[in-house]
Amino acid sequence: MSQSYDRGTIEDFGRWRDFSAGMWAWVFHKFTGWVLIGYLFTHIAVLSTATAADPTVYTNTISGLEDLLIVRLLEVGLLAVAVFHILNGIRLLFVDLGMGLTAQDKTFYLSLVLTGAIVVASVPTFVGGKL
Amino acid sequence: MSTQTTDEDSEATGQSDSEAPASSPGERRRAEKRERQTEKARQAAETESDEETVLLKVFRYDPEVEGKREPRFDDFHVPFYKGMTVLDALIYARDTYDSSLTFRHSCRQAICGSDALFINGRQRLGCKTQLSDLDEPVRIEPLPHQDVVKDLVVDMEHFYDQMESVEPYFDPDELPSDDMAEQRQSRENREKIKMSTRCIWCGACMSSCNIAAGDNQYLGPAAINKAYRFAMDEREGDERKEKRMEIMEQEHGVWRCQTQFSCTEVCPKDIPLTEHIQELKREAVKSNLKFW
Amino acid sequence: MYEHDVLVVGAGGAGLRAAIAAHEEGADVAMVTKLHPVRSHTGAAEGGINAALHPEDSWELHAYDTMKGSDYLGDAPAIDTFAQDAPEEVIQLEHWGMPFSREDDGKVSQRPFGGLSHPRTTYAGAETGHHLLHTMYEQVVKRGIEVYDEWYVLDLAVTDEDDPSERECHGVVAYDIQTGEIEGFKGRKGTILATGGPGQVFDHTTNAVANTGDGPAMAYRAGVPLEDMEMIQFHPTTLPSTGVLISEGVRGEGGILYNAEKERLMFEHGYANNDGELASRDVVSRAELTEINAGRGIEDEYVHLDMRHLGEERIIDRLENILHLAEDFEGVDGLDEPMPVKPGQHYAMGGIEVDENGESCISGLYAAGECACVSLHGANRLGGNALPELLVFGARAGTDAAGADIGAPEIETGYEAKSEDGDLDSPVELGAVGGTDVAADGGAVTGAASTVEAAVERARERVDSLMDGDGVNHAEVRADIQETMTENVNVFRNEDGLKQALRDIRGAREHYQDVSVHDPSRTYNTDLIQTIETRNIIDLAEAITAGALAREEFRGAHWRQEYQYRDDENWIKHTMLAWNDGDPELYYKPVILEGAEKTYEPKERSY
Amino acid sequence: MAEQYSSFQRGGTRWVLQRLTAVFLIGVLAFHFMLLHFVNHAADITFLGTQARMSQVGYFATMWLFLVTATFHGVNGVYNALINMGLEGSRKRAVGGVLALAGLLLILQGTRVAIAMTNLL
Ligand SMILES: Cc1cc2nc3c(=O)[nH]c(=O)nc-3n(C[C@H](O)[C@H](O)[C@H](O)COP(=O)(O)OP(=O)(O)OC[C@H]3O[C@@H](n4cnc5c(N)ncnc54)[C@H](O)[C@@H]3O)c2cc1C
Ligand code: HEM
Ligand code: SF4
Ligand code: F3S
Ligand code: FES
Repeated sequence: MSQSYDRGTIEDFGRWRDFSAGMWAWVFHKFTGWVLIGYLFTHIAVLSTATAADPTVYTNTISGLEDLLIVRLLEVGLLAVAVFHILNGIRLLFVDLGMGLTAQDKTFYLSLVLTGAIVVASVPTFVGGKL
Repeated sequence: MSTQTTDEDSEATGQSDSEAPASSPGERRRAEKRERQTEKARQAAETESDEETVLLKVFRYDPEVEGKREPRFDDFHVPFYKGMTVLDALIYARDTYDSSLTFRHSCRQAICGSDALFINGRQRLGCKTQLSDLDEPVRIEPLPHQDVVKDLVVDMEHFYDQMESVEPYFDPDELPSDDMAEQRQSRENREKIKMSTRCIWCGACMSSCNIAAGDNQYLGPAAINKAYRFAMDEREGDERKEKRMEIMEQEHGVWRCQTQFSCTEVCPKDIPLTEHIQELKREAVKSNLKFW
Repeated sequence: MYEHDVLVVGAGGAGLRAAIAAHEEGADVAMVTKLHPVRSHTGAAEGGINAALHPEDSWELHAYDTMKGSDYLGDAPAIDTFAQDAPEEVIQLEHWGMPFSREDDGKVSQRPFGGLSHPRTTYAGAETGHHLLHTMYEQVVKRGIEVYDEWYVLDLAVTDEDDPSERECHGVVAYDIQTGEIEGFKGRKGTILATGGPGQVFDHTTNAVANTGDGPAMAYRAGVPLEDMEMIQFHPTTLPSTGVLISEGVRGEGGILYNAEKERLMFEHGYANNDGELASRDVVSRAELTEINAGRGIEDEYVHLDMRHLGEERIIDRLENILHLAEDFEGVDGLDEPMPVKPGQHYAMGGIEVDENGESCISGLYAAGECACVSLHGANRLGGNALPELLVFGARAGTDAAGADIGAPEIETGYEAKSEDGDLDSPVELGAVGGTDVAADGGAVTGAASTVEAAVERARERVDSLMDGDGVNHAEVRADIQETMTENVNVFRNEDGLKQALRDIRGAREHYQDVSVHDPSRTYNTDLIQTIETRNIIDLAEAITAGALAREEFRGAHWRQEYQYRDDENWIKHTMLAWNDGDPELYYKPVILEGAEKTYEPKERSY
Repeated sequence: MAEQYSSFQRGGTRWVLQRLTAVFLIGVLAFHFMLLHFVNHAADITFLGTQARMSQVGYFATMWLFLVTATFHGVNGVYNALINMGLEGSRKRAVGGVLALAGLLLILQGTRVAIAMTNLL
């Protein structure tokens, strides 16, 4: 509420500590969604090299990027973001169908745990291979 | 844990400059009075020093009163007894230490919905919250995301406006022709709307919802639940239901809900708000599919 | 100054019903209420609404039960009107969408209740009052009736003729709690008081903190007599620590009372051999206290109410909120253990004297609901009879105030109705400290607007002087009153105690001369509001105690140690107390036992 | 897409589409990740490989739909998030317009890229 009396630090900070599971899920979903759409734009930009006359530009750009450790790490991050967004997205789809509402907090924690597990399991594939 | 004084230190730091020279006679009087109260409390503390007390940290603000214009927290040490609620503690603090401590309350039994407060980081009814269930110190603030009128009192006008904007009244397509005949309602249908009819307009849900905080026009969980109560009541008939759905489907209606569940979690009447909102979303989609 | 045709002070069940009725007569209605309507204490009612809906039931039976329940202190015209109109009102509520509990065929359910010869209590779970209040507020919203919420009515604007019956009420003065503004409200056609019960006179009560009896106190000081104030109902089943009510519905469904020796006390000690737990409230309350005083109470304080044998399904279906109440306010799980209960102040049968149309002796001043006394409940109210009263007499007051003709009343009001002077053996002077406390304008002004303006002026002065001093905190005074009332004017009363109470009240009244408000703010100053309420509490406490001392018999809720019998010879009459400009006067008026169909014969009230 | 963002809108069309695209995306996104990180290691991507895949009509169609749904889903999601923060009136229309335009451009460019990846031209 914009015209709220400004309760200063009381209102601005400190509230997040009081967030409950559903609110965190919302925050994370939002964050991951934004990262994903941001990535989509970047991704298309990178892939645009394919429109160059010389096909090696595309190949070189991709492998050039993949040669950087930072890019591979970022990709792991992307995976984490995507996996969480997917799992929580599935959770939300169930919520929309009115299923499992009473377990909404548990399914959120489950999404987190699963995301963690999948990401850890994928690290070798993502980071591994010749740089 | 043996004193019952209003904690002078924290009060002094909270309002150090405004406290110093008591300018008007009124203020001097109040300063003296505070002194007397502290003295009284100190004496009480001496005689019953083995008694258990609870520390309350209470949000204070008054737009008119010197020294309270800057929001601050006051400390109150309140003697504890088994079964004491947050409201009991506030009443004790007000009647014993500071009669200007302001909060709404009336029924003391979770039915009037006046005393929804932000207690230890959560919206709760003061009268329905046992002190023994809380960690100390007990931090008591007015409901977040609402204008503070004074101390713990917030402006409920916006909440009432939202409640009333969903046409919250029974309005059947038709009534029995016989004046003395009741409309029939199945037990199942009554059961279906039962939870939704329990709302006491406390505003806890609305205050807990981040979406309502961001979008002032969002109807909010309580108003949507109110609409649900009528839309699902079989006595009203299909025509009315359709009109109700139109209200629900507007831009700032059900679609704004992002299923944060905090409304459901804080509702003192255990109304499954998120469930009701979601059901209305599906209803809306279903009724629109017909035209596709 | 705000102006409307009809002003309704208070937005509980009675106020809302009155506003709707007046609105339906085409009047421009406004409600002025210190709490937002849905916060009114009507919302706390649990058990139900009595109305003879069943084909086998009849309004005559309902009237008969009510008269018997009143211990023959109810007025037949009021009782008959009530029983006749109640079914229609309940159906009306249903048409407004009230979510009543239902039978298999979809009809409204009815359950048995204490003192009723037929199961005629309609209900909505165990939260009937909540639904009634919200259903009616919804209708008020639908009709767009103006509501001034969080406006505290300070005083009535009444002209100042010597004889109260010649006075006229032109409106009220109210204080906007949010801003501190004091304004006049002119009621062109009528002003209806619907301010609810005076429970805060006692400290162990089922009433809300806002139930301070403002309406009766204001009307009293304006010259309307208070009727049967000694008749205070104590509810037998309230939770010991808070006073929160455990509905009679529990006993209606079959809940049983046990003492510490696990005896079913109502039968085993012969308090009510036929009806047992369902005997009327006064009987059960006294039974419990007698057990407790005889040392058969649990922890010397309470008895047990057990509903476990009803089975979880039935309890959850019909009494679910009782489980929550016991859990939240007493920490007891009603499915697992019996609930501790003891008697607590619950309801005031007496109040502002009005006729069946809701009008008092001051023309234009009406009252309805718990603050009024049409004399429907007499010496004892039956469970489930207050909510229909709000509907029936709320509607009648609203309709009449709006100017519609609903017939001339049979009940007389004011001094004209006096049959006998009273003589009170009070140990102290009653009424205002230092002689007179003139309610109105001293006869100086005439005309509606100037009456209201003069009242506003007086209110402003009063508030200023309260805000100005540096005196005692009203909370001390209030606590003193509550203490002595609970100690001396409780279920069991005797002369010494009552006199002591009068002395204590006098002391408190003198003490009150020194109160002042310590919060200097005009914004949401609850300190100020409560200080003013405390004055009302003092006036009512005194009226209750004076009535109790005057009535030398045992009738209904009023038990006197010295007079252990109902004295029909001398006491089938109402105790009336008139403020008399600060020098209260006691007198009596006859009870009307001739009803529309028959004359009621006082019978022994056995259950 | 522009009229989807008109100021008043009844019915939860965008809401349903957000869910439907989500369901679709679960499948394709998983497939996409699998194919390009596990089956074919990301570092080993070459234009020829891409071209081979993209020249299959089914794969091309899937990827193009992936692009469109993901764009709708993402842009609509961002739009929603912004209205949730209480965007109103002309600011809201402006944001809607910019987002719609961005989405459109993304799809256009994406389509150009996709076509360039095939051996059709
Ligand atoms: C716990 C409990 C359970 C009950 N259960 C039943 C039951 O099952 N069946 C039954 O028939 N009866 C029951 N009763 C009795 C019945 O509920 C009450 O008698 C009835 O609700 C009173 O309604 P009312 O409209 O007169 O007053 P209330 O509902 O108390 O309303 C009073 C109104 O007056 C306003 N007001 C007061 N003072 C002022 C002022 N100075 N200025 C402005 N506004 C003012 C308040 O804001 C409020 O809106 C129960 C009572 C209690 C306490
Ligand atoms: C793969 C499966 C995906 C699923 C199941 C999914 C699910 C969802 C759901 C259900 C929402 C709506 C949340 C709400 O309105 O309450 C959402 C929001 C969103 N999604 Fe996805 N999504 C997926 C993929 C993507 C992709 C690929 C992108 C990026 C292009 C994306 C970007 C977004 C954005 C930006 C939001 C809005 C977030 C916000 O509220 O701020 N999503 N997603
Ligand atoms: S829905 Fe629950 S939390 Fe919200 S106002 Fe109603 S009772 Fe309070
Ligand atoms: S907290 Fe808000 S987002 Fe929805 S589920 Fe409740 S209304
Ligand atoms: S005081 Fe009424 S809800 Fe808490």
